[in-house]
Amino acid sequence: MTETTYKPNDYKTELKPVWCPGCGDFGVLNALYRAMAELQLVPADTVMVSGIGCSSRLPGYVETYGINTLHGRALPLATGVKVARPELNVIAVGGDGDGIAIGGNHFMHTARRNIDLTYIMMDNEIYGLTKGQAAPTTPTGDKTKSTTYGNPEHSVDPCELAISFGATWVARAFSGDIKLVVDLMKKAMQHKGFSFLNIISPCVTWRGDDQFKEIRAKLASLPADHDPTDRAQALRYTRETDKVTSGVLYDVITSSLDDELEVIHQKALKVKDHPTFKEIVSTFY
Amino acid sequence: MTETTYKPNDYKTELKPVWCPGCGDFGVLNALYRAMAELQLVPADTVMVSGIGCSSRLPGYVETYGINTLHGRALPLATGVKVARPELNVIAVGGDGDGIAIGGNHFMHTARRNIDLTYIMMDNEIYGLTKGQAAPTTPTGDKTKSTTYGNPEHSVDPCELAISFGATWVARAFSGDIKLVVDLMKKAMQHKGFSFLNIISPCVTWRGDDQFKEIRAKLASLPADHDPTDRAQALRYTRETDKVTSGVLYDVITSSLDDELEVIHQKALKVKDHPTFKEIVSTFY
Amino acid sequence: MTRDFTLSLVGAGGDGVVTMGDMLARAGAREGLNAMKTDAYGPQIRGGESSSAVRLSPDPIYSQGDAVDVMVIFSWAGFARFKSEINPSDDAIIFHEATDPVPPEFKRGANVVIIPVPFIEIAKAASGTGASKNIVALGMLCGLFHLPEKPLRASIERRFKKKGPEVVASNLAAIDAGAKIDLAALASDVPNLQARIEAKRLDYTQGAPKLLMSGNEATAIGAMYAGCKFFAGYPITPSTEVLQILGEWLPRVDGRVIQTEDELSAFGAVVGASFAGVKSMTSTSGPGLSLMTEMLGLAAISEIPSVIYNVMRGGPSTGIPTKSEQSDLFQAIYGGHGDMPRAVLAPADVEDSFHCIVEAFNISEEFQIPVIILNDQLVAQRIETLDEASLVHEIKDRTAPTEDELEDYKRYRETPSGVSPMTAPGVAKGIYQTNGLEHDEYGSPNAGYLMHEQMNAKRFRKLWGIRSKYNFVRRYGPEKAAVGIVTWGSMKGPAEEIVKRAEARGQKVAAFIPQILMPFPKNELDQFLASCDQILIVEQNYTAQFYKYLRSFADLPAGRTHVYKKSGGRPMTMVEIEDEMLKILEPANEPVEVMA
Amino acid sequence: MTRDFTLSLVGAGGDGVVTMGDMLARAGAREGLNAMKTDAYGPQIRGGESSSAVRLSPDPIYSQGDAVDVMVIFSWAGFARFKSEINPSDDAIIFHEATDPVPPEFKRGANVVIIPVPFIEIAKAASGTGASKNIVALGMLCGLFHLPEKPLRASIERRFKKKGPEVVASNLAAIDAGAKIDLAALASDVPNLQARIEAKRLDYTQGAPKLLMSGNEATAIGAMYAGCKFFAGYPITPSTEVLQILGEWLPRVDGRVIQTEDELSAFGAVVGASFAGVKSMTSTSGPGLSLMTEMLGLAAISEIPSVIYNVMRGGPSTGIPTKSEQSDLFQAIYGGHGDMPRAVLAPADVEDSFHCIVEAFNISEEFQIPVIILNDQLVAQRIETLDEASLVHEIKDRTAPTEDELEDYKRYRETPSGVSPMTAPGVAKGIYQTNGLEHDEYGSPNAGYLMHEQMNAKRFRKLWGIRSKYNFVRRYGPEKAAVGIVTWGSMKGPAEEIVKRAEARGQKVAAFIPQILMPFPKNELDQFLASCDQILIVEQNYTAQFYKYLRSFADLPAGRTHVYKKSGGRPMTMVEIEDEMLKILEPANEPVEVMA
Ligand SMILES: Cc1ncc(C[n+]2csc(CCOP(=O)(O)OP(=O)(O)O)c2C)c(N)n1
Ligand SMILES: Cc1ncc(C[n+]2csc(CCOP(=O)(O)OP(=O)(O)O)c2C)c(N)n1
Ligand code: SF4
Ligand code: SF4
Ligand SMILES: [Mg+2]
Ligand SMILES: [Mg+2]
Repeated sequence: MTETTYKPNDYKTELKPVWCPGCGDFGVLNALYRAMAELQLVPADTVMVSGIGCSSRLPGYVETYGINTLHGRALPLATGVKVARPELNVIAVGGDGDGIAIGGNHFMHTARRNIDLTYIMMDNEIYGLTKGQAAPTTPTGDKTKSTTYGNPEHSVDPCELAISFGATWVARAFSGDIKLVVDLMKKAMQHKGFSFLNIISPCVTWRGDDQFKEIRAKLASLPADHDPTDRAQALRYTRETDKVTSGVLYDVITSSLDDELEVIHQKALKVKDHPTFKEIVSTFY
Repeated sequence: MTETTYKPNDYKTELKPVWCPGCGDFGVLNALYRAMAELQLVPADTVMVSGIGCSSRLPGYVETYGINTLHGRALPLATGVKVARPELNVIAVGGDGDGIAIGGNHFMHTARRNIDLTYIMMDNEIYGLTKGQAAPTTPTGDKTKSTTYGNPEHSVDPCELAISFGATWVARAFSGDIKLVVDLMKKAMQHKGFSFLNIISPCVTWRGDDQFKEIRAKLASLPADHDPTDRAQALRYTRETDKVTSGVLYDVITSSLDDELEVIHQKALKVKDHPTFKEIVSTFY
Repeated sequence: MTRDFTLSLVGAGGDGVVTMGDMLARAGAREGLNAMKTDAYGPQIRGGESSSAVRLSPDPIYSQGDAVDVMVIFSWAGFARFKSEINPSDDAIIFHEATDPVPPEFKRGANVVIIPVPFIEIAKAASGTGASKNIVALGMLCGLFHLPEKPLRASIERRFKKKGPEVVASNLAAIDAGAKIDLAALASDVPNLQARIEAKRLDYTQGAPKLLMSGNEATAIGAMYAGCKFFAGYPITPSTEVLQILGEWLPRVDGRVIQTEDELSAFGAVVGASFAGVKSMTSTSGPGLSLMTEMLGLAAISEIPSVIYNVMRGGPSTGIPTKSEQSDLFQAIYGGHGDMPRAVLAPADVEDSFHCIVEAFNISEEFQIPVIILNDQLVAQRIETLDEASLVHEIKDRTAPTEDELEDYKRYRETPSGVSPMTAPGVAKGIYQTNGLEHDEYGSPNAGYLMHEQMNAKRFRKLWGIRSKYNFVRRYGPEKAAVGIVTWGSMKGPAEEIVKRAEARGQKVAAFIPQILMPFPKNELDQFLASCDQILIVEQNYTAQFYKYLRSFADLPAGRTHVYKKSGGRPMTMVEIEDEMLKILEPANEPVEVMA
Repeated sequence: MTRDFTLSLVGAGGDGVVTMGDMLARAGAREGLNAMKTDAYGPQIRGGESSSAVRLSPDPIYSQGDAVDVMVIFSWAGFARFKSEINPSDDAIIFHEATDPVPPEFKRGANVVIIPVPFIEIAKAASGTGASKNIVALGMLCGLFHLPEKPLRASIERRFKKKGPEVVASNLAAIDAGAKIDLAALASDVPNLQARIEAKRLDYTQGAPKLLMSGNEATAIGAMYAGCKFFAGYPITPSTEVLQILGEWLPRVDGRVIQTEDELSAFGAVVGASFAGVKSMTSTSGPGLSLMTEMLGLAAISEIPSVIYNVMRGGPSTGIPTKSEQSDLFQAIYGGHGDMPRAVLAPADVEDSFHCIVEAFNISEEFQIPVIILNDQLVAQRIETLDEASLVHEIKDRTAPTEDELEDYKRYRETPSGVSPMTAPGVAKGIYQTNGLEHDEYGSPNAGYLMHEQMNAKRFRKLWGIRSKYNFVRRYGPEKAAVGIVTWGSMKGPAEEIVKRAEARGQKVAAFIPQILMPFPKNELDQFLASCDQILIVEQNYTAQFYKYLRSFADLPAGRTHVYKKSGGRPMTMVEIEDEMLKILEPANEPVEVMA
């Protein structure tokens, strides 16, 4: 190969994003180009996987292998890719509805298994693509297209869920804060295990233009002495309503399923090292 | 009606449980008969809903209305029953596989919505009915029918999940400890909101006869000063490996979706009180 | 003068063409005209290209129409996106924003007139903002083509009232400015302009106002009419409107609506609520219908009434979410493991959407069976006029068990009809447990093969009862015909029009459109087949699903059966089907082979 | 003496009849006999009734057999549960545990011999525990009926080695004690006992050992043979063995196995792994197949090779999880919204299970299409002998794009075959994004109706290629026949036997059994139809799914086509099908009407 260094623009595809002007997802995309360039991710060795939603269109705009799957099913496919080809970089992306409503179970189990991949959620507190219905992240009481009388449900904090599910690296950021997003994306991808990055990425169309301003006003940083290995401490920054604390909330190392499968592989080889088909069949006599 | 008091045996149906001799689920069933009698639950006003698994057979043995649904789908149906007929007592039951593996998403969202029903999980750390494969609750490293080389996955604590999901009442008990189970079942059913009772209910067939002894040895009670409204304190008793702490871990009151829907109902009536069909149609001119 | 006027509006984001189409169709309906309107969008979530087609006529309207009489183009780039879908008639008149010149690649028909109009400039002058250019265009169109201006003004007043009197005034000024546009000055080079415009003026007299609604709206109000009191759903294009409308309206009539975490739970909650005795439904589209497959089996075996309203979009998988296709038929008829009965209905237009949802509840409640409605996106999301008087339909309810039946209550009792007495919680003597396991008459699990055969027979027997009671079929044309068109759903419109046109030409063409697809009105079909020399089956999907389904039980005449099918993404035009039909009248034509 | 011996063992929990059946079948296979064994269980999870049927013969075995020659009943209560499923022959010999007397309601045939044997007492005396009564019975049976005792002893030694020499010794003592049972003393009232036993002695000479495995086992090893290196699954009866076996074996050949949270993710992971370039599969049963419906569409539109092995149990819904039924055909062929191609295979026996899984990978990889295998529970879970030499099959792999194709790489390039070059991550010039949206040749989303038609055509074109290459069909009987049986899956056994028996009677009966159902080998079928006077379609489900499917594309001869179908739960017997077939030979018989 002649090319050895990648610049942010090298990760751009020819497709023009379908997003509305001003959508928070543009910030996420641009940050991703930069993070990838800073890490010099090899496009051919990287697979992006997404579900369905405005945000899930993102893989189409990134020059890597990509699968735009079904609504809610990014993580099962990402798991398949990573377990089958552990040497690949796997990045899953999608919306809050995709990942927490229909895809909530996969979020839980992929985190629990600590599959070594990065999951970036573009959290706009709404179903964008279907034109503005309540998501599990939509604040209680909010009027949306599907909640004429105000959202009657309790909303969730994606980072709290991620930690409870067993994610080993969890961070929050705001799509308007590109520098931090780039930094966190890099850390997420460098983490060994399941890393979850929740990016508050406003939907200007269904949540209003004020979102950017409002969130920026609430932005807060973690205190210097925050210990990201302390689960209880990390959980303190979830379910905040007055603040949006960004940074690495949680960061620990435990075994990942893809590693454990290699352990199993080695154990299995000890029992029987590469049996021939004849040897396998002979156990049926 | 002539009958005004119900005795435990009145809740028995003619079906003989299909469970293996010694199965922990017998204790759960007997405790349920007693708890129902102590609360004088009216069978006709009670609906039991389950998924598929050994434990999910339970509704068939209880003289109430009952739906044995699909694997993992007890809670959606239970939600439908409760939201459509809020005056009914709704009790969902099932196994750890049913509720946390395939049904994990419904567990999360039903808890989050705080639907006013009781969910009893018979946790045997295994898939009983399908003959002994690993469940999300199976301890890491354990050999099962599906994990020849030991379970490579991190296991979960159902109570921790329930609290994280937003359940407002969470308790743990051991099926061998009938008195406590009866007591907790009563409290669970009396709780207004989503109550989750995790009953360690050993599978003697696929987890071995020693389970009862081992768990009994690990049994512990909550300290007298445990504050069940303190989320962080409640979470402390999850993920224990050396102890099995039983009792009410968590107990708070927040609005339940079924209540909130009544609020919406009232709001809606204020906008337009029982419009006739003609009135509805006339908005399309 | 014409009695049939089709307008197409095309613009980029913010041009407001969809609003324009909407206002015009509504104005038409108020005037007592028949109206039909269909919108289309590019892939952009917002701010992308859009187009709106409006057809107005004092006579019945069968479809959106093949060719367009008049166009307004605010953006040629926008037009480029839709050009394969919009077909200007040979003598169309096209108005375009003057600042966006006609691109060289635009191929105009010889008789097409193109007139640049400075809409933005006029709007700015009249109302202070170029944004009201769409209103200016409306004013112009009304003046030129005798479109209903008065109700348009009224609707502007209503629509902008909330924004204050200045906004109303400026929009009315825009209308006026549009009406005053001096076309002769703008199109001095066009010969006979006045006569050509005259030819396209709509000829009508005012009538009683008509209702105007979409198939999704008709479905939502039909559900309320039928007594639906519980709805659970998950948003999905193109059926989300039902969730939204019922979310707003159902609580006003004591119903409850929940949005669930996914479609599995949506349909699960419906089955639960219905078990509890409440008429319940969900709405979805292909991907959601696929996800409900397993739960459908539970509803079927536990015999719980339940209704799924499914709007068909382009498939498979996520496919083409905003476009119409009739390709969920196989899934609706056959989807699911095991032998599981269900009924399937398919509305043919907006009014049918109302009747089908009521019928779905009737069948479901009377026969304790899941019912799927397959609506075409085309019908579900276009708006159409209808008469309020047509919104009447018999309503059936679940029959409660008799006292006798409650002695030794058997939920799944053998009966000649296959329908057994069904209680709901609260009835002391009617307690039962149901389940997805095969069971005996009491509902207790039973794995015996004889019981299984007996229960299968009981469950499927219900289909015969449904077939004898519900044979909602439309038939058009003469008793005996040279060609009989068999089609379904939105294809009814073009088929009906073809029949009328053939009649006018003296050709004998008939059409058969079933609104119930499962159980199929086979007797009616057999009669129809017998009454036609040649059969043309028309459907909008790639694999000829309808044809194959018909083959599976009907004896389609060998050598005389033809199939015209096509993937979705654009409505099939009346003309292309007519061409196909005409070919059949030529003897040399051979029937098509379709892959197994 | 007989060359065909069928034994049925029935007991309550702990009686060990399944172990007995297993040991006997294995002993037979070691001796070079053909063997087939099927177990059945009551609803209890453990400790309930169970039965095991073993058929042994030096000649080919077609099915488990209709009637039983010899029975051992440890528990009459257990027998009661299975009595409708077990059919003792007219002159059967039934041994039962002496302490459990024959219940009065037991209806014995006039020539049936019933002999009480104190198995428990003998076992206690010989080995110190009544638990070895099953081994005692085995010893007795070997002695009486010339069953393979030597390999049985060897297998006891192997099986109990881990438990220590005493256990081995006591079990061998139980065998000996059984062999020494003095039947004459126990059945002094039975006339001609010796001769009757003699008549049932198995007549065979030792041959080369045979393999013995179930359909699920053959599938698992076939997957490894084909090069499968990734498996994701969720446990479900009756297919869980595949997950378990591959979980043990695949890591030994560098493959990976994961158990997922549900079936949606299982098949999702398969699609992901296959996208990554690895041959991948899942296994499931009806409920899981239903849950995979949506993902199947993604695999189809994104053209990702993927294999689903589905074992059919009684449906719908949870149905009858442990029993066989052929009722997932509709779901496999038609399930899913939108037009989505897939291939469907159906093994007819254990050996076929091996070939079908290899073929499934071949088709899937070569044509980039999802492939579903429908195995009957009956084949999947019974064990059968087979020859190692038969386990050979060509293996195909995905073809990597050429260098040329990597210039301006188009993942979904138009090709005459419909198959486009497919890369996998790691190839720098082959980067692409795939998706479930309709797309252009590069894989970029495209909602145009022309593109949609083009891509549908491309995807479905692959079926013609598959049909021309893969026409795995079995045909038995004469070139021209009076009756032609068309059936599939496990029904092959009875059909083949009926053909043989008809031949012996001088009747011309043929049978046609396709192993590939989609795309259907239509030419072969047409030839078969043309070669038979009457057609009998046989299948095990209530709604005649196979018949309706065949009708949908084939011209079944009107008035000469008959359907014999029945719900599952008990294997259809050869005799009942033969009776049906014989009826057809009587001219008065009318074809059946089947509900649409
Ligand atoms: C099975 C299924 N159900 C529903 C949909 C419709 N749908 C598409 S995207 C979406 C939600 C989008 O919300 P989110 O995931 O938050 O993404 P966003 O658009 O907000 O970025 C829904 C409900 C679908 N495509 N598939
Ligand atoms: C969709 C679906 N997948 C799989 C199964 C098979 N299945 C039945 S029960 C069960 C798990 C049982 O485990 P659990 O829920 O813990 O209940 P237990 O038997 O242990 O009480 C499984 C996998 C099924 N019935 N349906
Ligand atoms: S709808 Fe919202 S989330 Fe979607 S592209 Fe527009 S602004 Fe972004
Ligand atoms: S298998 Fe286990 S869980 Fe199931 S009934 Fe037996 S002991 Fe209980
Ligand atoms: Mg969102
Ligand atoms: Mg369990």
